[in-house]
Amino acid sequence: MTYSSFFYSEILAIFRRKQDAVNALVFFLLVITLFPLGVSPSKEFLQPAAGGIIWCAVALAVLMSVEGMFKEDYNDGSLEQLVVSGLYLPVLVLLKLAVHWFAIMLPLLVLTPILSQMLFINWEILWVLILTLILGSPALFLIGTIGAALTVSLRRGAVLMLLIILPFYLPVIIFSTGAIAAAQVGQPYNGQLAILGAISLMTLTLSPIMAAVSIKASVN
Amino acid sequence: MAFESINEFISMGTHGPYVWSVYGISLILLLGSYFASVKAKKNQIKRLKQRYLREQKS
Amino acid sequence: MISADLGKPLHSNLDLSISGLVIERSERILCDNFSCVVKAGEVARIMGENGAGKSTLLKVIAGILQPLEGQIFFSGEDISYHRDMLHRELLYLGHHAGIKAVFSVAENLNWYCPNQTSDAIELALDVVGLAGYSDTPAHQLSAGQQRRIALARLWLTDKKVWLLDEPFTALDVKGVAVLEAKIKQHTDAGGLVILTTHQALDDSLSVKEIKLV
Amino acid sequence: MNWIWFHKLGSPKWFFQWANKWSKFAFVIGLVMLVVGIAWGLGFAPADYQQGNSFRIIYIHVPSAILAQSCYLGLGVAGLVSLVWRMKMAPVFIKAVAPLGAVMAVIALISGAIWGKPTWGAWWVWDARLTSVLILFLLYMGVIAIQNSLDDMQLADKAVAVISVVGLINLPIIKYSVEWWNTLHQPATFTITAKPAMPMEMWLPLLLSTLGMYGFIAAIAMWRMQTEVLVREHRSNWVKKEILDNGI
Repeated sequence: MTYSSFFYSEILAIFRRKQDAVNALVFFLLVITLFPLGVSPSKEFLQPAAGGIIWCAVALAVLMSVEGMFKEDYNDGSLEQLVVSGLYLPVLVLLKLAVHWFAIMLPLLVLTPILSQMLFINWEILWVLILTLILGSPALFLIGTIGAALTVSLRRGAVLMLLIILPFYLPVIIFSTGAIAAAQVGQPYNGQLAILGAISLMTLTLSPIMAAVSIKASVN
Repeated sequence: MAFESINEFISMGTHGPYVWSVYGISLILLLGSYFASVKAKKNQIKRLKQRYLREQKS
Repeated sequence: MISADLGKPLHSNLDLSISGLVIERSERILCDNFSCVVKAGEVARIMGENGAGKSTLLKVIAGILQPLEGQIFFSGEDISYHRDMLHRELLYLGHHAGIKAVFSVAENLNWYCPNQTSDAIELALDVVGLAGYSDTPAHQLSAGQQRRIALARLWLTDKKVWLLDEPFTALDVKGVAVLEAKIKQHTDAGGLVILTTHQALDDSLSVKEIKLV
Repeated sequence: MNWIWFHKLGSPKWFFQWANKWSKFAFVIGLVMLVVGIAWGLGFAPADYQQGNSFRIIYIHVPSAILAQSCYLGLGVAGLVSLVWRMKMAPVFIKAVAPLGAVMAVIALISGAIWGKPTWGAWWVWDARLTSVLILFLLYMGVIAIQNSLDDMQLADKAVAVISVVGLINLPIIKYSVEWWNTLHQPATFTITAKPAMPMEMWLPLLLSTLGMYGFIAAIAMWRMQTEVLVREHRSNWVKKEILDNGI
């Protein structure tokens, strides 16, 4: 096994399991639909709330899709094979995450312009929304991986994973929606974007290692 | 003493119910933690003692 | 990689020694103060009752499980905490052999052995009795056939240390003979094999029995 | 610097005997300070000129809030020690302290909410301090949940260590983000505890009750850790000897 053969096989696996990515997207759409139906379809509610609605939906959709990231590998024994492969496990985790990020986030980013019209987001604000998604979503994936790796040996780990990981998503959600809210009232939002980038970078250094520790503890 | 009388101390101006309910709930929670922890330790010691004595006999 | 220039296999000095290993699994001591040495050219067979911890011992050697106490040395180096050195030379096949259901047979082998040509892969599949299956998705195969995909890796690898958990279960009489021949070839070339099996092994192999009680 | 104490702390036997000696001491001192501090605060400290007597809730609210944070800090450090040095006592510490931290967070939340009623006129206000204690409580529940869900002890120990370390690094970010969020949504709110220059008669009992709470929780934590040591080391000879000979 080499890094490139692993990377290629991950792309292939994602491609073969397209339905998983589609499920995440549909889930994302469903969560967003809940708000106009559950609270109010009026522009007065949706326009200021749009950033928060989209970000909550993204956080949940990412959690749902990351949760199953190691499940199949765990069940068929390939996770063990990764541990004994002699390759550096954090790098493998990172490669896997990169593939997942592209598979989930690219379609989601394509979808946002359409959604932003449904939630009455102006075109100028849309740009900020997309920037927060690009800068903040890596942190969601990276933190989520730790939870996925910890709960992979559990038959019903999804709720547990939600419980332990969601609190760590709060800063990302706060600063993303903060940037969007600031843009909506015409204030500068560079600071929030910078913090989002910083959080993503910080988790980039920490969480592959933590996920690797968790994977090693989980395979037995 | 910041209060003139016992009644005043208990009523705390108009804030008595708030103050005393906070301290009451806290007392229950703290005592609960204390007794639960002490009892858990006692039970574990008892369990181990029985087990060791049983092992010694056999 | 066998170096022809030197006239002898590389790593012929390689050995794996275990000293004072204590393994605990769910509140039960499986291995108490267990020691053994396996040298290059040897086949070590771990013996023991069902549930004695044969697979667990293999996993501990592979570094998948942590022992409670004890050291493992690989060619003299202490690898108790960091198995990287061993992993570079290790091929481990466990109960679940890491075959991905969504991949075809050839894709599964390509992933593990990326440097092999498709001819080599076809040949290996032929040996384990999966000729003509290379494009079949693995989930369409039986559990036994899936195990044989994993076994095909033995013909495609240059790793020196093999840890095999029940490698013979999915094979028929002919397959067993072929695999035994492969193991012999591997040990003759200076390789090292540790395996668990219920089956009696062929006499031509120099088998060292390791008893777990 | 002498590191022997550090290595000794890693030994369950040494810890058990050390805790036998010191836990009662910590408990008595802590309890006395806690009772004196709270009695002083309730009966003798002056009432707040703005909030009146509801201010006296501070003598339980602040100690428990501080303890909730300190326990989480301890969890994070223990998680780090557990991952890096594989010290046996670190997971024991996490397992024993996490529920105590959760109780402290609950006390801080309840007292904050009840204090909020006379101060803000509402049981709950999304104030930065209350919100971050709420999140802290959720973090504790996460640690406890994963501890209880994983049957394999080695995995559970690793898992709580990982989550504690991640939490330790994230806690400042969470706190900062919540404060920033709070100023964004509620400019210049009247926060209940952030007061400029508290007079000595108010501050001293607060210090006493906080220190007392530390002692009280430390003693309970030691007992819980001892229990956990007994569970984990029940096969070792020293536990057997300790229990049969000393009849502890």
